[in-house]
Amino acid sequence: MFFENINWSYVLILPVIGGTMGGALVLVWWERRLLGFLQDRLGPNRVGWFGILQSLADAIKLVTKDDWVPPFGDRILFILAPIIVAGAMLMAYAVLPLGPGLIIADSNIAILWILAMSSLAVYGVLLAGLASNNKYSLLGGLRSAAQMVTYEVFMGLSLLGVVMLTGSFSLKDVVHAQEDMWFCIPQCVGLVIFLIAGLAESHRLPFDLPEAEHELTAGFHTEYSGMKFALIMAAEYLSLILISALIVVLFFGGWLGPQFLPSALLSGVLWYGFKVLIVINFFILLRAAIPRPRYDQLMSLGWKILLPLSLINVLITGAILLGT
Amino acid sequence: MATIHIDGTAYEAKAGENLLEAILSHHLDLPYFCWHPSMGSIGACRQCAIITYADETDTRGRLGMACMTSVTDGMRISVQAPLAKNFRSTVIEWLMENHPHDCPVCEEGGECHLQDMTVMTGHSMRRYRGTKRTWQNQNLGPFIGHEMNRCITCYRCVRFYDEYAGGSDLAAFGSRGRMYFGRFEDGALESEFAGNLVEVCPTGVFTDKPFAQSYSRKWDLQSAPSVCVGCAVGCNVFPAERYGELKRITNRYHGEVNGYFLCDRGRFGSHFVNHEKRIRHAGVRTRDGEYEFGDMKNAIKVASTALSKGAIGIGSPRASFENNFALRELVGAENFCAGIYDTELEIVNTALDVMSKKGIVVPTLKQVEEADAILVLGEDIANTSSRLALSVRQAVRTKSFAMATDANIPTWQDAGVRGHAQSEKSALFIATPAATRLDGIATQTASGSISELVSIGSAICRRIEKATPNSDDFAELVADSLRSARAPLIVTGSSLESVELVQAAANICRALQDQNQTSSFLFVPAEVNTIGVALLGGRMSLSSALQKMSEGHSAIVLENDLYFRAPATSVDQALESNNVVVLDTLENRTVEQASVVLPAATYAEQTGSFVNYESRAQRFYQVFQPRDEISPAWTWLSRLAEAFGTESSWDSYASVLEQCAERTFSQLKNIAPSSDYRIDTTSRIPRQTHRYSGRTAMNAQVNIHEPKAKVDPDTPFSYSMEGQNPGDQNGATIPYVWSPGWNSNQSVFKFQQEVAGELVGGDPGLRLIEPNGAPLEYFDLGTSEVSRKDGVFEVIPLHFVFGSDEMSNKSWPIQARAPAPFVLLCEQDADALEVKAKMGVRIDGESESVEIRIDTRLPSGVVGIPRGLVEFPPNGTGRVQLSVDPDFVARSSGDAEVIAKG
Amino acid sequence: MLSQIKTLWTVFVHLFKRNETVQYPEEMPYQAPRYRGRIILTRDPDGEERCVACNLCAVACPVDCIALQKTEKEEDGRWYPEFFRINFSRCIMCGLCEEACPTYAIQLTPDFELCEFDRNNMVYEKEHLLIEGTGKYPDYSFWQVAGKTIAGKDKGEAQKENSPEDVRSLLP
Amino acid sequence: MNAEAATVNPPTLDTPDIVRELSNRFGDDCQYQETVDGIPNVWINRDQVAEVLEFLKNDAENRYELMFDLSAIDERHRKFRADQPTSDFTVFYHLMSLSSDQDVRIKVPLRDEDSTLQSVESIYPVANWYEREAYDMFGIQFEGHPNLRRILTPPLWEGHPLRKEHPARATEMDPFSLPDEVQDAQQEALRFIPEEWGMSRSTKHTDFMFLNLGPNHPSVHGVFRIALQLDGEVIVQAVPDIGYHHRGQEKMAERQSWHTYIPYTDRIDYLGGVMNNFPYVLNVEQMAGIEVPPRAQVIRVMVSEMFRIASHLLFYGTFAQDVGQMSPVFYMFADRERLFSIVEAITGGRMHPSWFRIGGVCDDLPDGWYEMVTDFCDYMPARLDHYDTMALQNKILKNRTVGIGAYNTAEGLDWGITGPSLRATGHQWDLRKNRPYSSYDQFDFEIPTANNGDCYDRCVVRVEEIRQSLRIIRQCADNMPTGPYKADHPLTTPPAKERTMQDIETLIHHFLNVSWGPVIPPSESATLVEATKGWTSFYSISDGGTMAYRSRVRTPSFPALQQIPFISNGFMVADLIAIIASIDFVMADVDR
Repeated sequence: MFFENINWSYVLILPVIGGTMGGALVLVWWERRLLGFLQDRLGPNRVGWFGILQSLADAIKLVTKDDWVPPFGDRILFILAPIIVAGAMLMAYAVLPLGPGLIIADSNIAILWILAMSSLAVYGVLLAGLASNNKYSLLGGLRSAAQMVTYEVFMGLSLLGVVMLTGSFSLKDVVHAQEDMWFCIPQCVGLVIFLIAGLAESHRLPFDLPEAEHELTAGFHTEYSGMKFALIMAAEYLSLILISALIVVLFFGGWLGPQFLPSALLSGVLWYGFKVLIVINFFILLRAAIPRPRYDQLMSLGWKILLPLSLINVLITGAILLGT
Repeated sequence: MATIHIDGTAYEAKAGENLLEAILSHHLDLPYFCWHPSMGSIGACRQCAIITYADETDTRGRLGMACMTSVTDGMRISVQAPLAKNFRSTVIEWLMENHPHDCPVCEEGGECHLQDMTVMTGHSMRRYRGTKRTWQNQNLGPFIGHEMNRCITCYRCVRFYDEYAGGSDLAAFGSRGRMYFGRFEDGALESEFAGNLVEVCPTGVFTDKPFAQSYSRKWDLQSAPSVCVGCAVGCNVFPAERYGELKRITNRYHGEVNGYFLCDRGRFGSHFVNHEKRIRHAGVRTRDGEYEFGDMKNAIKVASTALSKGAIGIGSPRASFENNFALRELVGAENFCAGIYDTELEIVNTALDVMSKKGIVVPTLKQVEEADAILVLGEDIANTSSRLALSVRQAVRTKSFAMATDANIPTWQDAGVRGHAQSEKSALFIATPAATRLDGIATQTASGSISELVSIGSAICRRIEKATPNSDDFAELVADSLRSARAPLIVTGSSLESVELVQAAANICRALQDQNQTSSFLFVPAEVNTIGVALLGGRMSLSSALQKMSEGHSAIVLENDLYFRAPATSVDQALESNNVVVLDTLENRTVEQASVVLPAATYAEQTGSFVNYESRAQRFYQVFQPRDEISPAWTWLSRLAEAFGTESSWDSYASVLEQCAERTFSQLKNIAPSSDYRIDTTSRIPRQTHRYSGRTAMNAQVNIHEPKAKVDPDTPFSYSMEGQNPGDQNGATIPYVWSPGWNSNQSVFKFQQEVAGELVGGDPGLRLIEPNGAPLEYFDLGTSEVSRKDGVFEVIPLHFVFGSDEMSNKSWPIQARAPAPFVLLCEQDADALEVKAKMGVRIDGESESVEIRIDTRLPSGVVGIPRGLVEFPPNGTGRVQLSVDPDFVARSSGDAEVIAKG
Repeated sequence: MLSQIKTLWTVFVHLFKRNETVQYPEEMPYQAPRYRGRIILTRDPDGEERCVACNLCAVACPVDCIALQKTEKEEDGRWYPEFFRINFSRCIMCGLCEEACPTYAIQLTPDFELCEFDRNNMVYEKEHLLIEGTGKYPDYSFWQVAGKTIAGKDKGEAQKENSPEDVRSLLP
Repeated sequence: MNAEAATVNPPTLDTPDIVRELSNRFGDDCQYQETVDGIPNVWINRDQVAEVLEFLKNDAENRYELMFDLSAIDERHRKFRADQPTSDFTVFYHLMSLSSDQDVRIKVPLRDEDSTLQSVESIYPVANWYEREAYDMFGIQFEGHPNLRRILTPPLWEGHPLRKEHPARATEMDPFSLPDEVQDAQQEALRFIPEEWGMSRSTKHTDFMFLNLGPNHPSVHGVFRIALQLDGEVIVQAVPDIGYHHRGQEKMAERQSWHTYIPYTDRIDYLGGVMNNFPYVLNVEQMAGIEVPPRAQVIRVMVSEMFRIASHLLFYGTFAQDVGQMSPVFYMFADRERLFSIVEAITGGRMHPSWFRIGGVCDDLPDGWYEMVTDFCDYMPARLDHYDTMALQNKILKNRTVGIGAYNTAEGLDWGITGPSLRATGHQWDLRKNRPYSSYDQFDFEIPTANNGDCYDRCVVRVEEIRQSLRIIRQCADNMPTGPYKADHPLTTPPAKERTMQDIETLIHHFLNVSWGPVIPPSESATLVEATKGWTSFYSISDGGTMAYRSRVRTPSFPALQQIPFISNGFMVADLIAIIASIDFVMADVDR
């Protein structure tokens, strides 16, 4: 009885958690190495083969560090915040397809779920900023909230085109809908907007205003250290993977190979992974190259350009859909 | 007064004064070599070239030597004119032709007048590419190193050594480009002023040999103003330290006392500070006679029990005034003994009495040099206070200066003055038992046993009162000279241990007073603080103190080897009791028998005052902080007082001084500025030069962290490079002489008001007694008949500059120059004993035989026995028997000939 | 937008450039001969110590990190440092000591590996400083230029010296 | 000294115009003193300070727009000053008229017991901090100063460091320790109390936030603190706080010989390397009267320009980094490393070469220098173009920096801004052109300027300077004169080594100059150079000794930081970061 009711997809929970966390670790290393190569240096290359264990070593260090909570902060929220951040990010993975059929919960509102979860993560960030009771953290938290409000809006809007083309919020459907043509072509505007919004959402360098090292030292996580800091870091990289995966799924045909190649050439999972990796690398390149706009510039970019653009995109997509 | 214009600026100067001196007196820079403030000008080195202009319109001028020019009113000269500068630079270029490439391995480097002058003239490019003339060096004995190649032929060495100090074994040989300054053959320089060659030589030909052994550059030395402990003259010195070791002594200029020169006992006699036999820890003698070191508290406790038994305090003429005072306070004046033997104390007290009488002039050394008739009665000053003898040597030139002035020769014109005077000298009469090294310049000498000398004194006294016409008797000649002199001077001392001698000298002064003549009285005490300790007034004599000790009284002995003072037998008895606390610096026979030994600081390691022969109290300052448990005697006495529970304890030198000045002589507080004295109200005075090196490495092997420099609460000095030594501060607080561009001791002129004059901040020291008491009365001197017996000799105590002083005897360079033990006999007595010089003789009661030396002037029936070399007094009776030792083998000695050399 | 793409491209091309990293310590960076690192004491061409304990390095040292004491060995006439101590924890590698040295004894070498966990180990004594060779100046020998007599070189035997004058030929 | 003739010079016909102008207007109280640097020194009464400076700035025939320097001298131990009025302390004002290329040094004598004079902060805004510094270092009171408090030393410091009685060495004091109560007291003293700075905590509608930026913050380039009064992220008021990097460079100059101070100068602007040696050795050479041989001059120019490039590259990289662009700084460090390998080959040092000497440079150029230098000159321009595309032309970077932190020439001069930061306002004045030293007049190069004086322009000017420096370096390499690298002058320290090792005369000069130190004749001199960040000057006073009696180090970064509130109020925190990045300062250069 019981077994029949089990959705076997739940078996994936542990591998997904493990895999994404592990992936985040490897990604930390890879980002540092790639940044190194881009900057005419080597990056971490001492621990393990090509330095691959560097992140592990860092993780061990962070985990074994003194668990310090600022005496002037809100203790409970301070501890809760990173858990929320990381938890929300992990939850988002529940609906993310990792390959054909490889999905924990093939929800028909997957896109909404992901948007919701990433908003929740921002809530965690906000809490972290507040709980630290540090002015830099506070500013970081505030920026984060404002940034979320701004970018969440057209992040959703930018996806509407895809949703309209697919006719479903299910990511599996989105992928299947791209068998003829990847959405990156019809939805190129949506792609760019989503890319920017995704960057802002995962606060990576050009849009890392909530932490903006040069302005707010480390923004919302200034006071964090040890394991809690590790959780925040992990969440950042989870979010990077998530956004990259979403971009692949939404705009680059997920696990689908290019139409002109025999689909047997590479398994879907590998195609998927390959494409995600390219997007991740692009993000890393962005981080290496692009300066950080000012907070209000980012806001006006969002409200004054991206929001109208995404609305226009939705309108045009809608118009075309209606027209056909 | 005259006005001279130097490079367009007007300055005041004295008409007729030497122009070079006038320029330097204004602290302007002008290079020179051969000129020396004490020796005048000879115009040999051509270094002090200047341009003199005829009048305001003269723009070319005439090149001349400043040192050979007299100041005239309104004269115009230029020091900076290119012609003069070029000339000076060219002179240096010539001098440098043969100068070796030695600075890094030369002891003079960094304080070399030649270096300074080379830089001052700006000659930095060598054009001469030929070869250098070289010389072989000589071994000049343990004091002086010789490196002849460095010579620049300024002649200062021979002018000082031969002409100024009366030496005979250093000469200039050769002519023109081939000049050699040295002895006829290798051997120690005989003069006891040879050490001054180190400072007189403008380059590194003559160097301080003991210093070279453990050499440090001048900029690395820590020093403070101090006073020589070699004798009672109280010469001002700079002891210098590095790495906790006393490295050397140099002269500290004092216009009235030592001027520019020291004797070799002073210069080389301080290495006892580094002696391996220094007492470094407090020790308590256990029952088995061994000492237990390391438990300072116990030592204090044991020592303080001596106080509970009403201890006697035995002071010391070689301890500072303050240390003696501290002891006196601790034991009470009635239990305090000055630490000098009864006879000597009586002599000193007599002399002090005379010095305080109305009309008596006690001359400074500078005043001695101005005397034109001198009688030395009974004291071999060349050996007991050599620096005084050097001044007496200058005094006999007084006449030549008078003659020169009459002949319109400037007194600074050295060759002219000497040439004009030929062998004319002022009157100097010496009446001593044996020959002295001043005999050569004496007008006449007289010999005799002690009582005979007293008689001579009485005779002179009578002749002054009533002249005997046309007699060429010694006494008559002396009386005549003294009576007619402008500034007569009577010198006597305590070394013959005869109070009558001092009284006889005083009588002569008295007689001169009757003739309305100045009566200058110079009494030579034995040790550095003899006058001080006598002024402190111990009520107990040393003999009664020893007597009481042998009866079981406890005692505290302050820096005093009693065996040096009193007959060994009585000291032995006194020390037998087991409660004698000894504070001293070096192990000696007294220390060996003490129940508690406490390590006292030497003069270089503490601050205090000494009182010299003229009763001038002078402050000496701690040069460096001693290591281990060594600390100034007053600190030990203070701890004893504290342990015993008396009220007199002191927490700083300033507090000792405060009390001392209050209870003894208030001038003591004024002889040097107090500890809050600051330069320009802000800065301390540094003991280290501003370029002191190695601060962060000197002690790094022990502690990598540099410690805080100790703050000195007792003095205005700092133990670091921090502070200012500008040269115009109080004269007692000059820790070293240096001025930009003048790295050698020649920089001293920047510290003087005028060349060879008073220090800018005043010559330091104040007299504790001023002659303003009752009129001097005649002493009544009975005549005593001398009975003579064959084989029994009257003992005459002799003194020798190297060997008769307790402390300098422990200094290794002095030991190297000290002669082997000997006795002095006249030829007649030697013949009677059938002995000759260098043969051996045994003094009865002594185990070792000693060498015989023959003296030309010694009267028959007396034997001269040198203190310090032979245990003295041999038996305390004043008479000894001598027996010939046929098996005697002469021992090698530092220098044999000096003592008897006339 | 275009400027951003240009920027991305200019950074991207660096992926294909040789990296600048030197894999120290496996790979040693090139050090110029003049590089001012660890201080050594060198020897004369004849193998004897060059340092004559003249103290010029110590006094030229702005941070006063050099201390030494002069001594002499037996009767060879040379000056030596009895001890020679450099407190490297204070040294700023300014090179003034090398420049001040009149014998080329003290030299700075291109060895920069001077790290210790304990500051006390940064104190180098003569035995740590003295090397066997002549360092950067293979030919110079101070004692052949200086006029002082040393074992094996009497007066008049240094460079540009005449043989000593005969004192006995002089007039008194 | 009783030199009667050496009295104060009354103004005569051949005295400079400004002296006559001042004495005509302010009467005979103005006394004239000559110094070897040719700058007229005018002594005035302390009551006249404001009046005289007001006149000089606004009404004099030549307007003295720039207060270049203000500090004091503790005269109490000084011996050679017969040509000056007596004083315990002297406050001096170094004013410059760039329009007429004239300098004047106004001096005010003060007595120890009453060392008070008027503040001129309202006339020259830049005087504000300089007066605080003079108060901090000497205890001189400036009446009317709005905020006369310590600036370089901690608030609870005892004594005034540059007074002669204050010890120079730490070993004169107790070993450092920080018991809790002392730490608490020190921290309490550092507390930012807005009211003390004339600020309010809130208005009717807003509560302000006070944010402490620094002293440890990634973008303040060292240890620098700005207390910010924020309305949201908008800066209402900024209060810079300096002194965390203060090492007492000027005090050290008074305890090192003229020669052994050189390594310390390296550490003033630690990015400038030999550029710091430059004004110092020029200073000493001017006092000593040393003529530096042409080869040494050109070597000095070449190595200095290398350091200008190195410093500008670091500025450029961190500028981009501070606005969030991560990579350029790495490429520029790599370029800088190439430069350093040349510097290493030539000088043996890297950031602290201590390579200039009194009278020349330490050593001749090494074998192969020409190839190294020209290779670099060939390599670098393409890289600069590359960076132009990567950074300077980037729209985001432009958005972040154009129009931010702008000031015009007059404002710049008011605040004592010099060098590239002033040229970014369109003011074409470069010491290398306008007052050429060390043969700069022999070189063909341009003075880049920009117009807006904002963050972006400050960067553009510096980038262009790199190109000009490359031009100069190539000219140096191609036209390197032959001849000695050190002067023959006896005060050259140390003299040429080859001669030292063979010739006794030279050895003697070597011996004394490296040990006791060269004796520099009594004199005063200020020398200015166009350093990497603006004008650096040393104003040294020799009292005829082997050490400086006083050595005033005037650096460009110090006034630049003072200007921060003026140019950043109303901007956002992120703009402040861009402004700080564009100022191009190092804290060592500020605090000294």
